[in-house]
Amino acid sequence: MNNHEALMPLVAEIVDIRVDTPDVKTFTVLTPDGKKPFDHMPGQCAMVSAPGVGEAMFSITSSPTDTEKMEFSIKRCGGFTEYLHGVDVGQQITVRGPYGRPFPVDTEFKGKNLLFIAGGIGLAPLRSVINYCRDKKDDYGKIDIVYGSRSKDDLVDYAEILNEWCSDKNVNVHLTIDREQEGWDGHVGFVPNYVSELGFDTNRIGIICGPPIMIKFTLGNLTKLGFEKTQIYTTMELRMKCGIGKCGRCNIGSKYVCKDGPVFRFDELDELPDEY
Amino acid sequence: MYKIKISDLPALFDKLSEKYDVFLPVDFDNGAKYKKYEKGDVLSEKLNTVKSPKDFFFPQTEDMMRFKTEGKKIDVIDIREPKDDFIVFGVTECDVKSFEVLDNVFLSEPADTYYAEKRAHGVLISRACSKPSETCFCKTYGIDPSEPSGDISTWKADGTLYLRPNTDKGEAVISVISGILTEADDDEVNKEKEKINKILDRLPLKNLTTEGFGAGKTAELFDRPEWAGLSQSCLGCGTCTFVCPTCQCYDIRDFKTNDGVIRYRCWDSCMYSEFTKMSAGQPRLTQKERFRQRFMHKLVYYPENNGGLYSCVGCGRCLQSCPISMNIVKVMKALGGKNE
Amino acid sequence: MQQRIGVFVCHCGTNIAATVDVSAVAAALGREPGVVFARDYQYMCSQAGQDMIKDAIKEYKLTGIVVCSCSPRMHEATFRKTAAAAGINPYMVEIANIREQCSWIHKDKDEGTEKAIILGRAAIAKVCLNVPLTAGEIPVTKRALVIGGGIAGIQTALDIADAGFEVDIVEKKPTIGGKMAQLDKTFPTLDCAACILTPKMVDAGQNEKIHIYSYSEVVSVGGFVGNFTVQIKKKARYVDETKCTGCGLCTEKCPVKNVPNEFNLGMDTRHAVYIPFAQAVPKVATIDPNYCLMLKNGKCGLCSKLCGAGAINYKQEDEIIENKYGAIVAATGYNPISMDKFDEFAYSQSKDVITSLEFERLMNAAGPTGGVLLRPSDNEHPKTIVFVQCVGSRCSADAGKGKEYCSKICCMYTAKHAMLTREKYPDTDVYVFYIDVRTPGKNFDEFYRRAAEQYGVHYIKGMVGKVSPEGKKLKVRGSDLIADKQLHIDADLVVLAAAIEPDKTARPLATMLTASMDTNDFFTEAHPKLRPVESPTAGVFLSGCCQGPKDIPETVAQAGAAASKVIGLLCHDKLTANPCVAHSDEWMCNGCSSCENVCPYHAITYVEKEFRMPDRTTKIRRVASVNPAVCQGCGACTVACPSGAMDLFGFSGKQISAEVDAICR
Amino acid sequence: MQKISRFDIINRLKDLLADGNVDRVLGWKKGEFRYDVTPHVFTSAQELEADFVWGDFCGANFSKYLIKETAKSDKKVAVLLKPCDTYSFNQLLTEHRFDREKVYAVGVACDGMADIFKIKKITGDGISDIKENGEDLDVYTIYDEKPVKIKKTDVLSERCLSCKSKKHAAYDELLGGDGDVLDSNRFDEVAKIEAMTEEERYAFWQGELSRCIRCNACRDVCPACTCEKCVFDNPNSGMENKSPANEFEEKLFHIIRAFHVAGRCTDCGECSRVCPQRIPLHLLNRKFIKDINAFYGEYQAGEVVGSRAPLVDFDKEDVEPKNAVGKEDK
Amino acid sequence: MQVNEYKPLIVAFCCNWCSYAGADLAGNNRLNYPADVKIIRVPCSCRVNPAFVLRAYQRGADGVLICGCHPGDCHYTTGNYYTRRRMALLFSMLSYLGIEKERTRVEWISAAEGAKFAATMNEFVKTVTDLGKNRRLEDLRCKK
Repeated sequence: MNNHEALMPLVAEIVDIRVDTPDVKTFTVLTPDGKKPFDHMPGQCAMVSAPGVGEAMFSITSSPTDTEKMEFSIKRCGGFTEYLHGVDVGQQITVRGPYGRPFPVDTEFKGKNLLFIAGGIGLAPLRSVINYCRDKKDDYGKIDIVYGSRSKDDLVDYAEILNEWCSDKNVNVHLTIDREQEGWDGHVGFVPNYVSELGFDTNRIGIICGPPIMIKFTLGNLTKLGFEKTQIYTTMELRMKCGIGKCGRCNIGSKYVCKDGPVFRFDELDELPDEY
Repeated sequence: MYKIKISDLPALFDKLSEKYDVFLPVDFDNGAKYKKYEKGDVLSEKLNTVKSPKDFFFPQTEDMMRFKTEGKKIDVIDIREPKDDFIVFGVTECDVKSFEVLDNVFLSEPADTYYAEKRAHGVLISRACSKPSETCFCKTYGIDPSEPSGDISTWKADGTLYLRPNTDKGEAVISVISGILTEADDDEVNKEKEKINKILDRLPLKNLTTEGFGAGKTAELFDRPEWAGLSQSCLGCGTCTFVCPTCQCYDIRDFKTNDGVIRYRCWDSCMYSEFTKMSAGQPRLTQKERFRQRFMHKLVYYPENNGGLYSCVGCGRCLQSCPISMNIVKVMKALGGKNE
Repeated sequence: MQQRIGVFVCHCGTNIAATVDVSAVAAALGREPGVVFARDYQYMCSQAGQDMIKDAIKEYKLTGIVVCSCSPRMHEATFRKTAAAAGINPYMVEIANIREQCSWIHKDKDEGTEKAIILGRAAIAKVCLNVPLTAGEIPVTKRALVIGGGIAGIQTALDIADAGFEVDIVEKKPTIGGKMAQLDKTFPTLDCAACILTPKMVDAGQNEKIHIYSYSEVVSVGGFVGNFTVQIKKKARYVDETKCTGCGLCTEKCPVKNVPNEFNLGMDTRHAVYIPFAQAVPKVATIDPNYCLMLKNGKCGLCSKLCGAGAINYKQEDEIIENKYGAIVAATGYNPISMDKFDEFAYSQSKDVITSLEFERLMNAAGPTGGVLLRPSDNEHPKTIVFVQCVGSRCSADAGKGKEYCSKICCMYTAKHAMLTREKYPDTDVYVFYIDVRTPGKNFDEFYRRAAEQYGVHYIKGMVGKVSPEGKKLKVRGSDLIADKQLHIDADLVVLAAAIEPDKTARPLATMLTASMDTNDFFTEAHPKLRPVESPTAGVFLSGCCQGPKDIPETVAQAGAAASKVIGLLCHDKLTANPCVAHSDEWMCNGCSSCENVCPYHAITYVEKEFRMPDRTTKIRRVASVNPAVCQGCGACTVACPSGAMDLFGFSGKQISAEVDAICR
Repeated sequence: MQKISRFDIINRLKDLLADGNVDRVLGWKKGEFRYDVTPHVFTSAQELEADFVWGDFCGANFSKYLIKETAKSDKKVAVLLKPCDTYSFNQLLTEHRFDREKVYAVGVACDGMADIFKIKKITGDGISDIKENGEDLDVYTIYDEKPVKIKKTDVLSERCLSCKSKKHAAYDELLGGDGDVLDSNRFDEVAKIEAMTEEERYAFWQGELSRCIRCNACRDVCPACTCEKCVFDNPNSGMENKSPANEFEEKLFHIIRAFHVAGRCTDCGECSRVCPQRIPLHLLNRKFIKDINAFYGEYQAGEVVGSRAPLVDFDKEDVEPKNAVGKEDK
Repeated sequence: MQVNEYKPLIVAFCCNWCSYAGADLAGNNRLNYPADVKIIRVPCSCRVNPAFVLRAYQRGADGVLICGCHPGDCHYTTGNYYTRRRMALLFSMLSYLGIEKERTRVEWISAAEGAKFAATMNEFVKTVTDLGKNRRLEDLRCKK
């Protein structure tokens, strides 16, 4: 937590808007004096708000290693996100955070091979970790990224994936799309099946993010490959309001997603009542 | 230990209100309610105020900040004014203990500065419960109403109010009024404690226990069939949560004024169907799940995170207020270990 | 969706700019959230102004526009078309009325400017919440109804029929023809009214496309433009129209002879079975049930025995006919006002004080005197006649009687009457008392001057104060304002130019048509200048004196204009519906029927529908459903609905609330 | 003392269950103390024997539960209805809120319900038992061996003091006989407030409504508040609001709520009964009822199924607002 | 210091067919009335939800007018009859709660009554000015 009131937001300015897919835009934000609003760890979130419009929790998608700026990739799905998708560069918003438990990049992940599995907008929360690990490649083993979307046009961060990730030596990117498409010569098929086809060994940590149904089947397929739930992580984003584990909205069992999450290991999730 | 004649209480309140904002329970036609002391106000004999004193520290509605926008620019304005010291007088022990519950939430890192500031400035003067109600069950949670805590403890006995400071804040208050207090020994107070303890033994809910609840009981309790029957008549209103001294769920909302936007927070209730609703769906679909959440939180989830402390203090307000008379006691009796 | 709003502030020449600092308004509104473009301009409604709007929409990718200008009742449609032409939805347009409701009523420029900004702000707040609306289509019944069979109605019907559409005339009297049939000559040409009217009546009667419901009334009107459902009560005339040949035998032989003849304004009598006049259309007898012996007490039956065609049917009953129409024309005409309140002219005291319309009948060859001018009291030739103009017209509002307006036709017909009298009876002295003589019209003033100068009619500027019958004479006391003296005239006949007023049936009809009326019960136009023959209610048109006093050529012209509007409407197979209609959020509807109860158009029905609930079960729920073609968008249901499930496109709760907020900011 | 005994009711209900006419009964369940009775769905004779109560604290109106209950199964549910409850029952039927065919309505005669708050005002806290003793209530407390004798009429709840009807507006069968529609004095309180000066009225309501904690108990218990989603919970209504942030919002909620139920409120009095702050909310609804009666002729919501509520009706000769306000008595 | 004369804020809901047209006619005839009156166009007076009236007060209005066609002349036949009932009850309730009853009003003004429109506004502004600022139904958060 930065030296700041937990609930008092900072003013930030949208300095760049990148159109990723027809319904995903990536916003770069800085404080009005041109600085990164605050530091964070991969997997942490921030509350982004436009006064009078709404406030919502989003994963910070830029890597902590990027000390210049902060980025959010946001999918348009009504309400506040609708607003954000309509603004121009120069629009100020407010941000507060960082919130939540990050991925254990400096503990459990250290020295391990990493397998990132994402579907659709699910790549956004993982991008921060991926880039963090890429930037500190000496601390980690091999990195595999399985990423799929409905179509080529729905792949988030496509340029970055092609230009940066794919050119990294210790990174293996496996892209797939749901259906055949003109101009696509890569893999076609759903992510969970692709994971099985690729047949990873269990000498790695799995990190999954995507639609619930994708997570469910991927988890199953990883288990079939011999993975334990203790070596698979995910991140959830739901109904958070205060961000600091007090307002009660994101409470599931004895956990608060905003404080105890959003990153959970699957064995931890098993302990929770099925209310998410 | 100090004492003052009950008949001299007005002088005490007058003196205190020179330095502090003093709030005390005063009888109204429709029940006791905390009120800022004004000359002539008389301390209520009622045990429970309808609304608990949590309102002083975690108000039902609290403006947090103001935003001004011009074009694309936003200005965030902290609208909090410096808080003066204030006294909440006559807090029963269950209500005092409710602050332990709230503190665990609001003061744990990162601290809620809105709450923290009020706690820093608020002085709790407790009182022993000489006349508990049939709805009282603080004993269940190990709370002793004859031995109240807070910054200052008070007992009423034989036309006299006995005061004992417990903290520095309490001492500071005593020093303001020391001129009208006299030193006293513990005898009368001990007698009063004994008297209270005898009464406690006659309370109808004296045998209620927390057996079967507490940390680690989620799996055991979550899918119990009794939930359906217990929750079937629940109206889904927020009465129990709003009268509860330990409930702390809140909502953050924006209000567009003629001059910018005010962001405020207000009490919310896990009993409301809207509470967990979001664009992606509603994880607690029926009143059964919402009802269960409230009691599981009080009796299992909260203790799990807070060293076994329950998020209920047995004040009995929900027993008195629930429109359909469903309450935590009925839940504990239906699901608990040794209750009946 | 974040809106991109353009604001266009119109100077309207100096109409707005004189009391509103338009550039300050544009500047202030330009700072409002959502506004990306704001400009002021001389005339927004001009081609150049509209082009400016179109260009801005394209250049700034506007999603909605606000025009601060005259009333939306003037140019909302114009700017909607402009918006549509530039590729945005026409319903993404809002008008801030800064002329009629701001610049024209305020004198202080600061005040006007401030108010204009606030009105603009409200419009911006509203347009930010506008949603694109698509108008639905409604079929058009290709048949028109004309209510009233006077010259206005006849001409309208003939013109509509001429264009090939079916048209029905409903006339409450047994024959069409109206007031014009009662006139003698017409000004300023002095041609015979009957000679020019009756051929049209015959045309109407014989036209295959025209159906005349004579002796009938409209009793209810439902539906809406293109789809009216009208109930017509055909009153029992006790004569089978299809059998009656109009031979007139019954009307001659009927033993009841003393019925006041309304066609001659009661100045002679008719029989209980009658044909109003020789050229009546339809030429069918009618039995007056108030006088017919057979109908009153079952004794007589003579007409039935006489009728070779067997057309008499004493058992006939009123009949309700229901028809569908695409358009309705009101042509309900006028009547002279009652003279009851004008005792000073002794109308009720002397038979020789008559109204101008009665004078028409006295001069008419088919009238009670066979066209010979005779005093009603003693059938003598009047030697001195006094015409009094403006009886009941141009009265002050606090006079407690009469009308404030000018009846428009009196000056001319009085000149006509005076001239004709002097021509036929040069020995008769004719005086005309007038306040002003108003003769704007082709050949009107020439006509009046001929009366005064060539025919020696004495025009006296002044009012008649009192008429008192004394013996066989009528003492007329008046003032001559030019000579500044009191006049006493011993007259034989006094003719009052009674003011004209809308027919009494117009008011209830207006209610049925949901058409609005002014305080004088004249129908109001959709726009007094630009849409003079349309009522504000879509599909209802106005023809003749029901809209305001007018003479025959004006009436015929308006009749043609109304007909052309009707034709224009009926030409369409489908109409574009008003998209500002109610809609119900089925998830929120609880099926209580409140909305259904208040809907004046029966546009809301309840349906049982299957819903997939959040817990994946299905549930049958009873929910309201709005028929957008029938809904007229009043909004009654939106307030009746306690759960807020009903809302109105174009005037949603959020939009109105936003306007309130903006105004109160 | 109620006219009909718990015993008689249970026997009849057991018969109904045994006959298979109904498979469950909506009735009152006993609580920890005498007075904390809970609405409950009983499914067996044993359950009825064990937990069913009938007495002076069975205030809850079950009509609204029928919406949820009838949707659960195709079998009939038996419901116990006091005379005042039957008006709500009819009003809900008028608004098509449940299927009459799925309900077996058992009317029970009612002698008025006691108000525990009034009892406690006399006895203080610490009630251990309350026994019905003829026209009296014997109230035992933990502080005294001997009971405090209270005349039931002294502690009758406010709504029962001005009971509008002992006659059931709807039932399939009656237990304990039927009564009459009463010439009640229920508008006296309203008239008293009307007679105050404007300032007094303002001060009165300001005082009452300032206590509101917006717990929504009044709304959620109200048989007329059956919206799928209340406008105050709906972000799209423009009225959404959760807390009594200030004096305005306190009033807004109660004015709009009263307006939404105007002409539909049967004056069952549940709103005031459940209010934890004991705000006399029924005086708002009753004001509308009184006005409706005065302006548009006597109307009792729920008296007849299918009657048209006054606010979705009109008369061409209706009084003008400016002639109506402040002249309710005329 | 300049003494600010109290200017009330009046919100007038006018039905499109009669009263709004009446207001236009008042403008056409250059009939003055104070700029304190701000008009919101609604299709029919029956579109006016009591919530709009309360909202106006919340936001700082000092008086609210609802103007419609004369009873019997409603463009939608019956809309204003419902308005009449709803507003009679609402106003009665407001008065019952001690809110000055003169602040809120229903007026029937036809399209032809431009003069009546102006006269009504003049008179109403005076009435509200005399009453002073709306204090009993204001939301302090909305104050500047």
